[in-house]
Amino acid sequence: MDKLMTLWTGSGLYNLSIGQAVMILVGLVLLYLAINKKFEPLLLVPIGFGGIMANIPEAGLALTALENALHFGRPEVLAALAPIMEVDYQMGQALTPELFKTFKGAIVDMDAAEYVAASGVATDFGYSSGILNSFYEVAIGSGVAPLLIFMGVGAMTDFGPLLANPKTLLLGAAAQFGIFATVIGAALLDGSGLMDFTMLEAAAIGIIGGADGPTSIYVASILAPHLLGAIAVAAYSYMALVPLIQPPIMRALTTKKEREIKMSQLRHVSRLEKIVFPISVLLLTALFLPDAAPLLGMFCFGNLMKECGVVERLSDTAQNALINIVTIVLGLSVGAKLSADKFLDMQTLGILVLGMAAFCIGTASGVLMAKLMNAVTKEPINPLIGSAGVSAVPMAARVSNKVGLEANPQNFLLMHAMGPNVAGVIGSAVAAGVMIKFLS
Amino acid sequence: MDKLMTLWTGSGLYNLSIGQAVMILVGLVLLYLAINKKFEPLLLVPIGFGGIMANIPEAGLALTALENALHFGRPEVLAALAPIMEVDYQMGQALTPELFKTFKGAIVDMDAAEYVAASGVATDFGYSSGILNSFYEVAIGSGVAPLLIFMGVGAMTDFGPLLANPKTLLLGAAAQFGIFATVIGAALLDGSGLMDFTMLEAAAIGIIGGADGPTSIYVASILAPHLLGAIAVAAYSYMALVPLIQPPIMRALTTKKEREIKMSQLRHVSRLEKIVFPISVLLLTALFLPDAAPLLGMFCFGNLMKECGVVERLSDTAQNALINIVTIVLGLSVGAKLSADKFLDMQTLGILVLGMAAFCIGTASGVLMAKLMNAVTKEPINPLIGSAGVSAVPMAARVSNKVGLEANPQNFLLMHAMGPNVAGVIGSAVAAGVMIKFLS
Amino acid sequence: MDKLMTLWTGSGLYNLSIGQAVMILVGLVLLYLAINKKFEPLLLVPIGFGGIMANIPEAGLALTALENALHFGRPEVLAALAPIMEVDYQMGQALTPELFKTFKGAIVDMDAAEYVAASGVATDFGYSSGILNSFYEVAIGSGVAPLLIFMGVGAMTDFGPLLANPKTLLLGAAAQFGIFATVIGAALLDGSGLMDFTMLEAAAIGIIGGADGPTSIYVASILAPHLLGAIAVAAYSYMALVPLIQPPIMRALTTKKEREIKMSQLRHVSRLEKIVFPISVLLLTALFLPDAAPLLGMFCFGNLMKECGVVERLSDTAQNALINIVTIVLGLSVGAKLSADKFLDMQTLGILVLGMAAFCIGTASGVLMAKLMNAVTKEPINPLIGSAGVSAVPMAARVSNKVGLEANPQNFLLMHAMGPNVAGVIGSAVAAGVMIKFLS
Amino acid sequence: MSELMSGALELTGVGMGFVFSFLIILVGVMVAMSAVLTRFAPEAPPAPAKRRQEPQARASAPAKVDADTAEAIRIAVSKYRARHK
Amino acid sequence: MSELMSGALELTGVGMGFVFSFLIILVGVMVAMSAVLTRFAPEAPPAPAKRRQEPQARASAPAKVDADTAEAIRIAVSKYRARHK
Amino acid sequence: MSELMSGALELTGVGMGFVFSFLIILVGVMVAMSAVLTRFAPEAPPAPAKRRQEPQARASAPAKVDADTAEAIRIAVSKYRARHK
Ligand code: NA
Ligand code: NA
Ligand code: NA
Repeated sequence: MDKLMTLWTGSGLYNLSIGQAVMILVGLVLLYLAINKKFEPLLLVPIGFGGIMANIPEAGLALTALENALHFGRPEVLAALAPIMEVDYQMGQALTPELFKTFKGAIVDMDAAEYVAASGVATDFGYSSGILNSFYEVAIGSGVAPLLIFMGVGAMTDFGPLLANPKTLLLGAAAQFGIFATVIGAALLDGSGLMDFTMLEAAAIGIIGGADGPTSIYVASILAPHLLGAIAVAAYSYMALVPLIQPPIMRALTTKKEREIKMSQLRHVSRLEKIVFPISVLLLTALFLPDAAPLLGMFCFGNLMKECGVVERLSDTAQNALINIVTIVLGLSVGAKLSADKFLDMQTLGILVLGMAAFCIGTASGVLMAKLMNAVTKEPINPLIGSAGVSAVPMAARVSNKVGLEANPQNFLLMHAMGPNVAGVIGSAVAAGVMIKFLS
Repeated sequence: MDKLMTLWTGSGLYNLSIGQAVMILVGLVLLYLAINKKFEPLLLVPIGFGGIMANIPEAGLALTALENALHFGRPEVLAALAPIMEVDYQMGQALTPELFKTFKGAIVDMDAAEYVAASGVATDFGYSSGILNSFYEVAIGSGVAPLLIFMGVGAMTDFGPLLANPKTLLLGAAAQFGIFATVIGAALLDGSGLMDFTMLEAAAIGIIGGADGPTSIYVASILAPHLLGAIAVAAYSYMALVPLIQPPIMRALTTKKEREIKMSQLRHVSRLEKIVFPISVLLLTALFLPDAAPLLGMFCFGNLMKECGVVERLSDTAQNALINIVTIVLGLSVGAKLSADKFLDMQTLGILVLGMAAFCIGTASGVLMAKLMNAVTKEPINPLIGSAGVSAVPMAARVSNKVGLEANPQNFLLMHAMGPNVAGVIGSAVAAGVMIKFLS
Repeated sequence: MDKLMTLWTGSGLYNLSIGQAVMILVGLVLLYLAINKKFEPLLLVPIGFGGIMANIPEAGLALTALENALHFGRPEVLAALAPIMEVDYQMGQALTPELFKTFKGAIVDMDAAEYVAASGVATDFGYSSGILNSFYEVAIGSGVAPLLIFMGVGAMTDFGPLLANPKTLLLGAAAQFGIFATVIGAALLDGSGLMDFTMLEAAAIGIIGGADGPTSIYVASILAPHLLGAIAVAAYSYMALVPLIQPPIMRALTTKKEREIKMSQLRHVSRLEKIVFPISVLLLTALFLPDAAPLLGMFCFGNLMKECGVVERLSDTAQNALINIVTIVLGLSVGAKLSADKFLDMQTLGILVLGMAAFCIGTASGVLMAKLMNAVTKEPINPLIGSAGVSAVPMAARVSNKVGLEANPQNFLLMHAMGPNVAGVIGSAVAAGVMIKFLS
Repeated sequence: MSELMSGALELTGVGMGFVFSFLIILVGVMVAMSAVLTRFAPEAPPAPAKRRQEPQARASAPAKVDADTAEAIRIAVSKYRARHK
Repeated sequence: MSELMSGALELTGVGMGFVFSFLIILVGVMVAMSAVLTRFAPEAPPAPAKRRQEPQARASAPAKVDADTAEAIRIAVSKYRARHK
Repeated sequence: MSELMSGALELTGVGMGFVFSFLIILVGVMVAMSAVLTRFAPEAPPAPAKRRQEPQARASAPAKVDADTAEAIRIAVSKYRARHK
């Protein structure tokens, strides 16, 4: 009878909080979008599933050993932790919700040595960190996973179209205005009193506008790890929505005549140029923005492996086994940040609104920049390829192509849009470097 | 001359203990069984080889830095460790075997902080942990490896036959009686005074009857890590012996007429059902048994990746590169637990006997449950598929098929047996969750 | 304006030291050799790229959290570190270059506990370790990466030719004289006063003569981690230069008649012999040289997986996904050791000279040993296959074949040279074990 | 009865009870789910079902081709062999 | 104006400025690089270029075969079907 | 003689001695092993040997098919080309 009672009081049904129930629903919605609507399934399937796992009551899969110890809150454990965490508690004192709040608040106030000591006490009492938390520490806490994915993306990227028409880099630059406009938007929202954002949070949200998953996750993990779940979900969801978000903006900002502009065929790019390009980007990064070196360095390394032609087996592995393994672990890790107390917050709403704004502004900036360049330079640019500057590779380039075909069924813009498309990846990484430089 | 002497006194031949020699033989036998008799070679080749490596004298491949420091037992090292480990020793004191025993016993008595400090001292004196120990910590100590393998197994499992005939789940439930009967058996053995078992050890041994390698290793690593080597070896060996163990029991408990029962063809199962199934299992786990969430969660995640059809590249990697890498590391890690002082013990004998009993009882329970269901329900069930409920996928299902064909050469039971077969995997994971809930 | 200033003073251009500029050039040269000259590109592409990344000013990609904290040298951070690191510094004191030198020197003097505490302080102040440093710790600091690569190499190695003609093992033994002669050479250089070497450094340099990348890296990481970058670069560069280095020596030491010697066809080797061989080597290692157990154990494990024929999927993964992933991480990790202050040193020059000498002496020893064996035994050996004993698999065997064909266009030595070639791998691992035994 | 034995018996009772309860609930859920899905999201009859799977069938496409290919090859090979025997 | 807003504006100014500067420099480097490479390391005309790539074309070779194979198979299959309809 | 030099010489002596001893023992073991295996576990003559390997030849099976396939395809392709030239 005793054991039956334990089973019941330890069951999920008995302990399920409303927040957890809502987050499990959110996880199911993400799975639905990923599987049925094909919203970036490679990331959203693991994220959605991880989100459900993270919200299983009592399982503590997304918690550290210390958090698990506090969650169960046995008096002797709390008494052992109190002096280390500098919380005023003695054995026998009432276990009020305020007390638990104080303990949980004390986690972030500890320095590294105290944290190690407190975790040791939790371990001594038999608590261990959940599997999703372990994944998070290894994959995102160390910063390794987004960089390895970026390396794999580099190994899949062809810079040929960009090298054939270098000035499309400027379109990739302009589209980054979405990022910074969002930071201003966050400041406005904060000023309005609707919700609070710090500068760090505003910057981490802005990077959603970069439309690059790994860059968003990398920046969020450094500047605002508590928002990582919402930021990653927003970033990947909006990337999947690019075909819905962009076309109206593109049509609104261009005339039919502009959309019909035919661009001259791209010149052939030699293998040597493709090899030298990633090295050039790395050297420029080294000279001008060391803070972007982890992101751009790994990206260029992947691309060099692809282009140099002498390490196919490494390039293949970077594009397949390695990136797949890291994606599985990264997705589950992001899911670990979808716990109710971190996600069900007014801030998440703000993130969703601002992220959408970032995408729209970035798209518009890219298109307007193309029109500006048309006014200045001779060789005509179809402004529809400007929207591809937000990256979201290769979806945004395909959107440019599709809207172009609507205006002129003979006008194939895909290859021309790939230039600003990959330029957007570099542009976002540079913007990320600037933010990390000033804010971290 | 000096150096030659060092070479000789440091050689394996000079230091080989009888226990190590025996364990090396055990490793060779495992390799023989794996390679020549095809006993679950994917696990037993690495386990056997790891077992030999773990018993190389003086190499300390399976020891931690601290254990290595104690093994070599230099007086200055012992003197530095004594205060931390609370052992009464001073420089110059005689290095008796009792002293070393005291030191080794003190390892488990330390709390986390003391353990870190003692390990630091060992590192300061130049000792490091062996490669197999490093593998063990990363793969099993963290709990990650069995879960990743379970994810891969999930990605290889087809729940179609189970979905087509849900009531065969009950066969998978009944077969778990082998697990709990073994716990009772361990209690009996303990009561007989032949060998000692704690409740934790009894439970960890019982799970062998689940006939699922990753589940056994996961449970053993939590409840009784010191028995992990013997438990894993028993689990995989008996799984390989299923074609020998099960048929006599199956024949003894059934009449020829029962064995000839033809089952109606399985209905078609839609893709959507297969997608919803792993999510349903996850949600039920969340509601009723959070302690089974790591095992069942990762298993269902693997299966969802397989069935959802939108993340083939992740599913492929989970079934190939990832599970293979983890299997190599896990196998060597298990081998690390095959050291003489942990394996050559009466308990191991008990584990082998009880593990075998668990398999037999599980087989019998499954068959008898099928007969009971036949007595109660209309649609006839061939009791031979009940034995497949122990899991040991897909070996046990093939055994059902083979014994069925003996009775009636037209009676193909394979697909019908796959239902209870995969049900057994879920059943064992649930049983594992119950045990972890009450005992850890 | 303030922020612009920060950008400029934080840029690479502003901070670039001459040493870093030189090392970036070295990295570019390595990439050129790897890509254009096909110098062991699988390793030298990652090493070269990692070398450039490691020398990006201010990015600190190859530094630990503590080193990064010291590099930026904020007074409050130094003040917090001073008592732990036992450096005499108080807030407000002038930040002289000597002070920084004292701090950096104090890193190696700390014991494990102090190091953890100091790293914790660095973390508290927001510093983290660079990505290349993380890779280094995981891959090389733990010793895991070279061992996993060695396992993969084992899974790619065919011992058939060696088993068919066991006495060619002696050629692989003789060629190891290059290793030890180099140690003597280092002692001579040290005695000459041109540069300083310790015994540990001399041994780590000597192992370059073993012509096995993973062995060199493994030994260097244990005996002289500060020289690892130069040693790895020298080892792989010279392995790539084998076709240039060896032929003149081979021709000088042999007569035309000797080079024309035809060897009898190799006998067929049974599958069982190939299975028993790696187990035999493991057992001999266990009995006679436990210190070589990590290297030879993992090597033999890989080979057993290949030959046993029952674990193809593990063997495939060991030869592909796993070894490729580890190679990427290992290469970047080695690059992390190509920082200016460690590489731009007279010692590096010594390493390059001695490494070259090691190759030459090893080649000569192998050839001379073959001539000696011809004088003693009946069955004739073409002395050209002796040079293959340095390993550098399979390049050195191909060189033997090519030089042989020059002398006699009908004389195919490739398979005969594969015997000493793989024997050289075992020989170097044994030599490595002896060095680790006496020096670590 | 020893403490271990009573613990073992209790664990067996609770454990088997829970395993059966859990799996019986799962049977119920599966039956209900299948009923609901068959009713509200019936799978199209075989032919259209095939069509529905096509968009994402890239991975399995080769398998399909393989079936045809295999036949074609079997024929080609047998012809070739017949001619070269 | 709040501190956050002024910070945001400053970040926007510096950030966009830097992004544009960096990418404009990169444009320059790319143009210069292409000019230099075209001048000093011109790629051989198409045909030899193909030949140069062949040594490492192993990976893409199957794809090429596939094109032929596909045609061969398409024909074989259609014949087979025609005969067995 | 410096300490380093004497250490180096000693290491060389012990090291080369050990390397040779180890590999000579290994030669002995290999010869003995081959003799034992040839005597007590002789490999069946080529043909049966092939048969013995078959059970686990799944991995290499495709390669075999490929040989046949290749021929079939080569013929099909050449026919196709001949017809379409
Ligand atoms: Na972007
Ligand atoms: Na089971
Ligand atoms: Na060698």
